[in-house]
Amino acid sequence: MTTSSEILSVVASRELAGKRTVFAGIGLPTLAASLAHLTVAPDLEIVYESGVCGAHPSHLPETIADAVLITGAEAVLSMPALFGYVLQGGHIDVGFLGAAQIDRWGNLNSSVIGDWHSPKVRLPGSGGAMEVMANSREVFVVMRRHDPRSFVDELDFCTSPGPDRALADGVRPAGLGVTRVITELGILARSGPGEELKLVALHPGVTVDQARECTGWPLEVGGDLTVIEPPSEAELRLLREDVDPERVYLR
Amino acid sequence: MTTSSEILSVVASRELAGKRTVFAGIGLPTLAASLAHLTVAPDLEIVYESGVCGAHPSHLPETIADAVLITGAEAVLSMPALFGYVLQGGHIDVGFLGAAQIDRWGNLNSSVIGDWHSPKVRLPGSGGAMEVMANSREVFVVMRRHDPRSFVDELDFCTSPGPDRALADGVRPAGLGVTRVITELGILARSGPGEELKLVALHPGVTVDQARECTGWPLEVGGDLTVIEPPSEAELRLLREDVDPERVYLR
Amino acid sequence: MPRPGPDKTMSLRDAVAAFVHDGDTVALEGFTHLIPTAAGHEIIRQGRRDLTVVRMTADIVVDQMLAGGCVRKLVSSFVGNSSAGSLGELRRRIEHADPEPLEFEEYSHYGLICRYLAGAQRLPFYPLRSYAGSDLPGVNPNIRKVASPYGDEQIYVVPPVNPDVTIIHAQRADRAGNTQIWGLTGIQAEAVFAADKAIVVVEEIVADEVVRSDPNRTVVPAHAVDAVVEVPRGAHPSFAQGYYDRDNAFYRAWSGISRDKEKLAAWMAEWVHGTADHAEYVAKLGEEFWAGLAVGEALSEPVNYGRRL
Amino acid sequence: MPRPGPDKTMSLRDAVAAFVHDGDTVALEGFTHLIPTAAGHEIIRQGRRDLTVVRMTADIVVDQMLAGGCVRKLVSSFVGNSSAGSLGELRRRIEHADPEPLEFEEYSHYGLICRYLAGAQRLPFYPLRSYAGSDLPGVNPNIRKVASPYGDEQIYVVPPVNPDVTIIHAQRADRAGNTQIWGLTGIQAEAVFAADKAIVVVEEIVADEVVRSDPNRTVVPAHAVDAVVEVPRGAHPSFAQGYYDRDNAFYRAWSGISRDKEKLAAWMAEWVHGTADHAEYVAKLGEEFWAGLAVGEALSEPVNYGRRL
Repeated sequence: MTTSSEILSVVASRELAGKRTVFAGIGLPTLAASLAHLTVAPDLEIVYESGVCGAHPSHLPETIADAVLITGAEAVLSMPALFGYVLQGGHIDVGFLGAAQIDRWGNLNSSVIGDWHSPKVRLPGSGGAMEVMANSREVFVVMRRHDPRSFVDELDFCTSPGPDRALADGVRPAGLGVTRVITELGILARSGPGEELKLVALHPGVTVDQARECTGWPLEVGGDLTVIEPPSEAELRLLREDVDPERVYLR
Repeated sequence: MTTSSEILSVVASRELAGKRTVFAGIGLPTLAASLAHLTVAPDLEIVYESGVCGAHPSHLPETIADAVLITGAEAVLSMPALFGYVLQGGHIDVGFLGAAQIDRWGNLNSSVIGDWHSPKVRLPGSGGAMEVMANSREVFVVMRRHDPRSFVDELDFCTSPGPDRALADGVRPAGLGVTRVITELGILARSGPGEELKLVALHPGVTVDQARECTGWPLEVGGDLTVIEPPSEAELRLLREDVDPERVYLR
Repeated sequence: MPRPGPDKTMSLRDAVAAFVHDGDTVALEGFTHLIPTAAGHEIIRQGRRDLTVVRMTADIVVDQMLAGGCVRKLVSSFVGNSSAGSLGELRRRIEHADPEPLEFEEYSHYGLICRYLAGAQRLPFYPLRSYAGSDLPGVNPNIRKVASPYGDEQIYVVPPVNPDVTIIHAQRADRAGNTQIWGLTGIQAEAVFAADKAIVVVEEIVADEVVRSDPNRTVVPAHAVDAVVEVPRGAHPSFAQGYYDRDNAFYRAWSGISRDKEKLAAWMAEWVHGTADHAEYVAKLGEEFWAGLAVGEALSEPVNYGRRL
Repeated sequence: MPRPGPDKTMSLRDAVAAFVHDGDTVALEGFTHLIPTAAGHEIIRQGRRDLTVVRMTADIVVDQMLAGGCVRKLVSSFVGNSSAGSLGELRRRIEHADPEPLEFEEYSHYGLICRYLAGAQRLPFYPLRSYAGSDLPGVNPNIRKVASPYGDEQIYVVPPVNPDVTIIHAQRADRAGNTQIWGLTGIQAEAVFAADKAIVVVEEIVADEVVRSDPNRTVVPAHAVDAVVEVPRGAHPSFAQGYYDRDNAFYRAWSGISRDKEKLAAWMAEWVHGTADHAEYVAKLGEEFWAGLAVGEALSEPVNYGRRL
């Protein structure tokens, strides 16, 4: 049986075809990037927020700063070099982000549920998410849960703004913002500023109505709505045998 | 016989009493600092523009970037760290500078003789001199020749401005600017912004009139004009035997 | 000519007593790697109050300092227990002002990095391409905008941070304070240069010759350091590349410990207040425990710095 | 999982042909150490014209490129032959417009460093505490002022520089472009990150394992590099720490060579146009000459990166 983690990883990996650099956190994004490296993006390099470039880990890393990412890596950069030169300098093709809330323009909230000054839930905050959003050529979001609490009409707080909000604030954005949102139901997509996220693909058996019910804004459907090809034998074998043989993240 | 280089080095070394960090180029400034380290400033560290801190050279270095300064050094810093964190960050007690021209406020010209747009002589320019002036707690200038072509009423071009010019430009300076000018005739000094360089000491046998004739502005004499104590046996022995035994710079 | 630098070695107790005062702004840096935990615990033991703590990733050591009653204000860009869960005390302070409110000044990672960069360079502000359209400037008036003088562009800026004292952990230093780090070097150098005083805690103090055999490895030069303190295993539960691995089990356990006020108080009583110093904390964990975090050897190939013939 | 990076190795001829075009802005960096001389000579051999050359310390290689007729404009913070004298061709161009004028955009060292910092970080400007009261802003309108939004302070700023191509010399790199430098590292990383394309010339291309045994030694990561070129002794007359020493005699001789137009033309004809490539230039100098610049061994002590057991 194919798990939800496997499906999300495989679908995300396909979207990385031909990309060169990806900024990814540990978990589904690194699984997707590692699989893409073996399939559709042979030159893909994962850059980690900790400063590691070209890692060759002996074991599957548990954090973006795991010691096994450093030993044998091609380069380890300081924070000013990583955030200033690599990320803000425009060297990242695709940044992966997660969030507690996303809106139709791909703006993200990872700061608070409720009011910032007296929050119901205090979340971790930006970390480098704001920088990944502002500086990557495009951003992919992987959200396990697709429900109206996460896909909201209005964010409680905008931590990481997409290019539309940046423009409204008088700043020309460097990248396209969120272009792909990969969920348990399907894929939402937009090509850049001025566009809403639309439903462009569904997993087999999922209906448009289901996706709309699970989305907190009136979700539009793209003209070329497709059904997602299930993970192939080859993709699953690589993922299970080469990428995460101990099923640390494929749980 | 004591040479002019020996006298200037010894006199400059005495001014470094109790200092901790000095930014110095190769030649008289490093001789002075090395001698001071053996006499009046045991904790003195020379920081080089190239990025070397705590050098322990096997041979007398020929440039501020000499390979012998690097091997065995305590730290080698990148340019942004050296200029940004160490120098602009305010870690230098005394900066040594030279110049083609100096005026009564300690402003320096190392750019051009004549008009910048069509100079009679094109000099090397600022290098890091402007930064040394703007950021060191104080600046010492060693000038072999004391004559009206170098000690001018008005600079042809102000490369490295002292704090008075900075203030007039609306910027609060970090340091005192030039506080000591050590020449073949004596020592000019000022304690900081708002003050002119005054004659405060003469080498034995030099007169006030001589110093005035060799200075391109009406040179004032400090109330406590002293005669400089000639280099002692001990100072000369250290300089000749320990600091520059091959007399590379003591020519 | 040999020039032995001044000896700045001290005990951690003396260094904290000398350089960390009630009401100070204290930066503790180390991004996942080399977190100065031992120093945080010593600050708690000495009962410092009303501190402003600056730390990019406010994680377990910050939660412990909050529980120790040391902290009035937090300046940070990430408040969480890595990817392993929540910080119980921090969430109680922010969500319920329990037992008292916590002032929180929030940035993104690069925003706080730029504050250190401005601080280290004595700049009045530092520009960065973040914050445009974010709600953060609305809750943090320190995040402002400047117009570029080279066109019609606008850009956000942050002000410098200049801590009263910065504390970092490193693999090794000489007695004068020349500090060498390998693996992740993070923002340690800038945090030290931005500070008025700096304490460097190290796994080992080494002979001058060791440092001088590889001057490019020196991340912080001696003239920026005020105290050098040897505290082996002082970064636990984080790791020191080449010395010991990360205690992932403790990270996972922290959510459960800190969620419950009594459990947390008991943990603090046993492991911080109940130990005289970090050596006792290390001994209490036991050699069998440390064997589980031991790492093998992966040596760097030497490079030739050359010698004039 | 092993991931061999793409092979970016090229000959210097091919790299210059591919990435340096007439009219380009070309940064050549290396502060006394690791000056990319061989690349400068190849640009002359290929007859590039109307270049804007950016280089902090415009020294012998720049004087040679001027003599080669390659340069329309110079952006620099120091124009001189180290402490060993003058640059004859540069002075003729600036003082007498002979044989033609040279556009000169002048900065201080930190001013040009900050232009690279802004370029590497895609910032519209970078602030620094220099220039207040200097006559330089009066002759360089690119140096401007900004008011701090945190008080009444004003500060000078410089704009970014984004070269079409940056060329650096380094001790070693792997085939993918992970570049390692020890000794003086200067502004090389920032100059590469600021550029659209980057050529790294190295003393030796090494096995991936050599680079990976010490990732902190990597100053420029592969993703910022477009061409890797192996040219042993390619920094002469400057030096490569641990490989060969500086040719101080040549520095001292340059004033005399460049002061005299005919001598200079003869030198260029013999040593640049008269050699097919840098290997021929090196061979022409002769093994006896190189023995005089040889250096002995001073190896760094290895550090342990650790291995999970």
